[in-house]
Amino acid sequence: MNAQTQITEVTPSGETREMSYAEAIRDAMAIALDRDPTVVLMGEDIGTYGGAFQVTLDLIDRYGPDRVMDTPISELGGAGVAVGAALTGLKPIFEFQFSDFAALAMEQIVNQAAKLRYMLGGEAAVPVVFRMPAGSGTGAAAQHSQSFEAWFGHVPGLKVVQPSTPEDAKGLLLAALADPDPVIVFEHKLLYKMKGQVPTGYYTTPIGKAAIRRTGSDVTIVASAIMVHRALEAAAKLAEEGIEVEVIDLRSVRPIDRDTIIASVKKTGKLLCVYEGVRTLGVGAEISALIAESEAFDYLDAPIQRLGGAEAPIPYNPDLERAAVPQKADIETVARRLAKGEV
Amino acid sequence: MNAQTQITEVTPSGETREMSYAEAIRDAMAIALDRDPTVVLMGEDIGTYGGAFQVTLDLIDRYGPDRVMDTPISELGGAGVAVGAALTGLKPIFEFQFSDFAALAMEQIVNQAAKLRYMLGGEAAVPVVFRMPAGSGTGAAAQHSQSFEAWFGHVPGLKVVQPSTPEDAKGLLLAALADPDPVIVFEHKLLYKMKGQVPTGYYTTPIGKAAIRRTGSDVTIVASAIMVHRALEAAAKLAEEGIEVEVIDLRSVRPIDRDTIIASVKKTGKLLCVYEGVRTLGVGAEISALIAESEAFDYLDAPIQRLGGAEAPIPYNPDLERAAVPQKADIETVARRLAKGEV
Amino acid sequence: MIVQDNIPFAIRHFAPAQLREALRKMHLIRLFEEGAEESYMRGLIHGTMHLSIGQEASAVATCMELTDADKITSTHRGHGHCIAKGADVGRMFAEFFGKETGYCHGRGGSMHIADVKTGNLGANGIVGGGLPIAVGAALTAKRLGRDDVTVCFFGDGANNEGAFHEALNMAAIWKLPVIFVCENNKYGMSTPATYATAVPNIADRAAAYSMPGVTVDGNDFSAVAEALHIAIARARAGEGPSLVENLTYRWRGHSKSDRNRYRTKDEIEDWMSRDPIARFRAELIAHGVLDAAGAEAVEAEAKQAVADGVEFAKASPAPGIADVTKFVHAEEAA
Amino acid sequence: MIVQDNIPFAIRHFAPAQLREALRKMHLIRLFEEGAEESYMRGLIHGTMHLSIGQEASAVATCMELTDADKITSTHRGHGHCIAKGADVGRMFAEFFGKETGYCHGRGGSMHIADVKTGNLGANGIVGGGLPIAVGAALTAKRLGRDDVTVCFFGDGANNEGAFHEALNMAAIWKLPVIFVCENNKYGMSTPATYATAVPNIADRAAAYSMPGVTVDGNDFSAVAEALHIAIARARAGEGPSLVENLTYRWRGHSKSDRNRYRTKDEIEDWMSRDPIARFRAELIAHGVLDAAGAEAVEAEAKQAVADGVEFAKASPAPGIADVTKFVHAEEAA
Ligand SMILES: Cc1ncc(C[n+]2csc(CCOP(=O)(O)OP(=O)(O)O)c2C)c(N)n1
Ligand SMILES: Cc1ncc(C[n+]2csc(CCOP(=O)(O)OP(=O)(O)O)c2C)c(N)n1
Ligand SMILES: [Mg+2]
Ligand SMILES: [Mg+2]
Repeated sequence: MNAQTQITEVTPSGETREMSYAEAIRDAMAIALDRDPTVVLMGEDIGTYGGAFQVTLDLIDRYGPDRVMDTPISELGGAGVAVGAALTGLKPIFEFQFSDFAALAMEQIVNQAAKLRYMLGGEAAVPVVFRMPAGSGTGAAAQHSQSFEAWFGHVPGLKVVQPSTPEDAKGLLLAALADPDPVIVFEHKLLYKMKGQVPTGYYTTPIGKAAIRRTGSDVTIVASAIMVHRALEAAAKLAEEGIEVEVIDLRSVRPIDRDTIIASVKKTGKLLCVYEGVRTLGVGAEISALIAESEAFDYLDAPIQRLGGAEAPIPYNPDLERAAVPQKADIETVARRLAKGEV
Repeated sequence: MNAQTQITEVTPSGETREMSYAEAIRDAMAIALDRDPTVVLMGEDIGTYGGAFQVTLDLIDRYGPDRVMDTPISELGGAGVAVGAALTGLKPIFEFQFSDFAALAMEQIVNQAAKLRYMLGGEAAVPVVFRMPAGSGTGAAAQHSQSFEAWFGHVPGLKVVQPSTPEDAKGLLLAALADPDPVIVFEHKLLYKMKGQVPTGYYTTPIGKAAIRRTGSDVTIVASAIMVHRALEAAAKLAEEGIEVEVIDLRSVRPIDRDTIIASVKKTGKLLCVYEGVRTLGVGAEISALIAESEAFDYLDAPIQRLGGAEAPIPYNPDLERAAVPQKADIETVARRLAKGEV
Repeated sequence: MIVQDNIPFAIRHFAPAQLREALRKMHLIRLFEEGAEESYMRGLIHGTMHLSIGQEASAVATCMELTDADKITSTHRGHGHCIAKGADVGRMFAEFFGKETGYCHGRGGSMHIADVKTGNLGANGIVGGGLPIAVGAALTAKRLGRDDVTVCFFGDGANNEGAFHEALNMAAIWKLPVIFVCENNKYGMSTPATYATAVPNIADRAAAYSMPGVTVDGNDFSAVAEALHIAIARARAGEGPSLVENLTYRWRGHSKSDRNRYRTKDEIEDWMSRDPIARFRAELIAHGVLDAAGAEAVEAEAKQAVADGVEFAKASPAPGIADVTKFVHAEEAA
Repeated sequence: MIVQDNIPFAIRHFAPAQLREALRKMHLIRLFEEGAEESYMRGLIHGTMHLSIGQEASAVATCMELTDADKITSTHRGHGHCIAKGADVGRMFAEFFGKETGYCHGRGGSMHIADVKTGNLGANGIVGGGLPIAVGAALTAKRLGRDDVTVCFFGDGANNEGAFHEALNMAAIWKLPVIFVCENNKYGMSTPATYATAVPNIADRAAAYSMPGVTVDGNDFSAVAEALHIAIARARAGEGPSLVENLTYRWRGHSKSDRNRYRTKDEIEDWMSRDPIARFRAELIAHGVLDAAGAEAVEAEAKQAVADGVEFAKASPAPGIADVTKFVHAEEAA
């Protein structure tokens, strides 16, 4: 392949098309591969197999094995190769087959990618994207179902996003790629099949901005990833009872959109954080803390509530598995009690 | 070596002796090696070298290389060997040379050690202890100065402690070893030389209990590791101004001693969390959140304050390095403003 | 012992009852996995699973000389190892059905199937996860002066994990009683070993750890048993670890979601024609260990065990959701 | 070229000016590190550092044929690599003194010293951390159709990290232009390679990745240069990676806190008698590249550079503490 570093511009068409979350991610990757010859995809079985969740699907047929590279089962090394490539001129998108396996690569992601620019006093950049299929609900048990966004959210030098819709899945991935620094994208496995209208062509969704998915005046729910949908369902149900819930889709764990959350809590006076990761030291802890230290504190009418994952590994048995993470009914119950002043 | 599985009882003498934090840890290990033939120490350069921080010092001379095992520079594998050994009858104490290198071993600690009992439905146990020298202040820059306690605190199946005194360093290590489940012990590098009175003989300090290091009625400070000492210094200073600060030494990140913290905040109405780890999603986020959701919420007279590490890797330059984590003056300032109702 | 060259090692070395039991276990593995497949189709099992159909000789021959005191660490493709090591298929089905009577009380499922009492320290959802754990188990045996050995199963894909390197190196420098058994079924998921691994045979890598490495036909029961016999003797004698590579093939897809775009029909059929069970069975008959009727009876026994196992599992109670945090910590420490 | 057997490769291969420059760099490394040691004693440098005194031939000869377009990844013991690759000692001292004019603007210090413009992607505080990064750099060159190569320095201790295995395997299967240069100084901190590594020579492990591996006298400038010449040619020709092992020795302790309980005085003195700089210098004089006065002049030049460097560093401004979060992200994205 020849050196060719300019970026081909693709004009957004202004049109939308129905796509699944997985398709939207694939669309983003295809656009990226088209417009920028330095973009490469790396990961285990992302070629012929199409990825464990069929996200890359046929990209290898369209772009060939030099742009869509199957890596050996070497997460630390693979991530490190991506870091080294990013440091020297490529823009790799590295797929972990399951985000749980990133536990093998924390060294390269956290000690290297996140810190290189800083340690080198701004003389280096690591524009790499790590894609992480995350979350429970597939019966894959404790080592294939974790939600590690809080770990990465704790690491300066990284950006961490959790798209909850096909549109954001595409726009945030393209934003991640455009970002000069390393970005971690958490994709929720149960969302891959979810459909939605997605703009065609190139666009980016800004990293660090939450989205208000439903407005309401009684309770603020800040939810992330699949919990956004469960929160919206709960909110719809509560609306029938006259309880108006504002649902904020966090979208970005690092940086967190303080302003949007604070403004909402100032309006409602009540906050419920809903997230799938383990409750203790999960994303909801940070959201609660940032409100409790902010000017919104004085507006709080009730204790801040958190619904997070159980203090347990994800179990295999399907009923236990469901019990281990917040479900619509749990959200409904807590939001209702909060609205009614029962907590 | 012969199989010999009974534990020799060592009676606590009721006496104390002045020891440094490092000596206290060494004393705990020597006692453990004496009383239980299944205890082994593992780690890089813990033998002849005596450990990077001279914590194991001469233990190899006293117990030989079968009990004090130098491991190759293989953190993932070494931690995994410790897990496998614990699963089958040994009680390993595995020293990471710097806690930063645990980033290489998250797989074995989090995916294996923390989950094995659960995944196997209670049919297995992993009584391993991981010792982690942590924290900044030694001029060792970004890859040798991190504070990862929030990561491990987020993981069910682990227990995580942070002793701040020689007495606790010994007692918590012995408690960790007596615990049937994996325990992570964060030792702060700047504390190794700190001296204090330490009971001689065998004793354990319960995991999961905070310690009130100073009582006060105006402000509660929950601090961990070295921050306990900085908070105490700040409190002493503020006492001269008539501000009475209660200083709680968190000691255990997982489980967290909710009761002690809640009781204190109910008394003072004001909470400041001080920790060295990165502010966002650090230990203080959890403490803030647990108060904001508890019955102590109604007693809060001011927003909950957090002082944590800067949103940056730890820099090399000494002035920058100091600026990157809370110092006594920072604590003093925030606690004063909190006490005076200025936040 | 007089070596009779035309008689395979296994026939010479093991008593007829042992060989019969080996055949029974091979059938049991095959039938268990077929039963699991069917149960999956019928919605009794959720999640995913990785079938080892076609690899039965590797599992059973490897475990042939192991006692319950000996340990194994297994993989995501671990049903065969589990049965070979002596597990009860009823409790295995119960686990797959998520029941309280399962080996992991319904918490683990296929990917964490274990049977600590028979020395199976567990399947592992992390490729390569069991490698250092096996070394740790061997360290325990050595430190406590026991003579048990640990067999560490892993795949060709796993051999490219850093854990492989670190584990083999430590086992070697400490001369630990562990045998690394690579089940090279030519693919790690969809990725050919010829692409992902820089050496032709995984066993070639043994030299990097100064340990013996041997590649055998993993569908030849006797060849595997003989390689393990040598490696186990070496381990028990305190001479250290070995690497044995069993060349084999999985007939099914990688997991339940495999579209199988990376293997040809021809290749699969070729390997199916080398069925390790049929081959072993014929060998036993040829050497007079069993007659055809005896072999039928063995298979029937296995069939019955599977049928009984499914019934046991179906009839077993599921855990209550209130117990979601049970087993996170030891009861007394909870 | 007519090979004259009695003339060392380096003398045959390089122009006198290049050889003179190599000697200068070797002196510069030695003097720089002695200067750093002194500055440390005088409290101008905090933290710790790892000196490579005694290993200068390995650093300089390895980088002999590299251009600024070629990359290196370095280690915690990286001052020599940095200077060999072309860095300015003034900016290095400034970095060690924590100054804004330092290569890392005072944020990195000794353990992260880097000079991206001369192709040095940085020292690394994580043992083995640079191994996969080097492979990534080589991947970039290959994908972008450039012919630059990457040299990956690592120590004997690092070779037992999983990252070593994963990196070498990927470099091999993708035939990437990377040369793995192991500086085997017999110890990883206090741990002898003979204890920690299951093979006698690190280069023996090259076979596990089907790549050439060679062990050379790392204190023999010419031997190292020749091994690299072959490996670099192979890399530039698209034939893939190589492993070169330079046997050498560090005269100083591992770091500033080493009590040196694991090496004998005899061993250290024996190695000091094999000073790579004196050896190379004598060689240059013997082959008429320089005369004694010329060599003195080279050394004097290096001395002056060090003295000037210290002054530059001392006079440089420190970063302001308000900038503690500067450089976490790109300015425009901050
Ligand atoms: C660390 C890790 N990486 C990736 C995976 C996903 N995965 C599960 S099995 C598998 C292939 C393993 O190949 P191999 O070791 O040859 O075993 P086989 O499946 O062929 O029996 C992969 C990539 C995983 N479970 N763990
Ligand atoms: C992952 C990791 N483990 C351990 C250390 C601590 N450490 C720093 S240098 C070193 C020894 C490295 O030995 P070697 O690779 O031979 O390099 P040398 O110091 O001999 O040049 C160790 C153990 C580290 N920095 N990183
Ligand atoms: Mg395989
Ligand atoms: Mg060394």
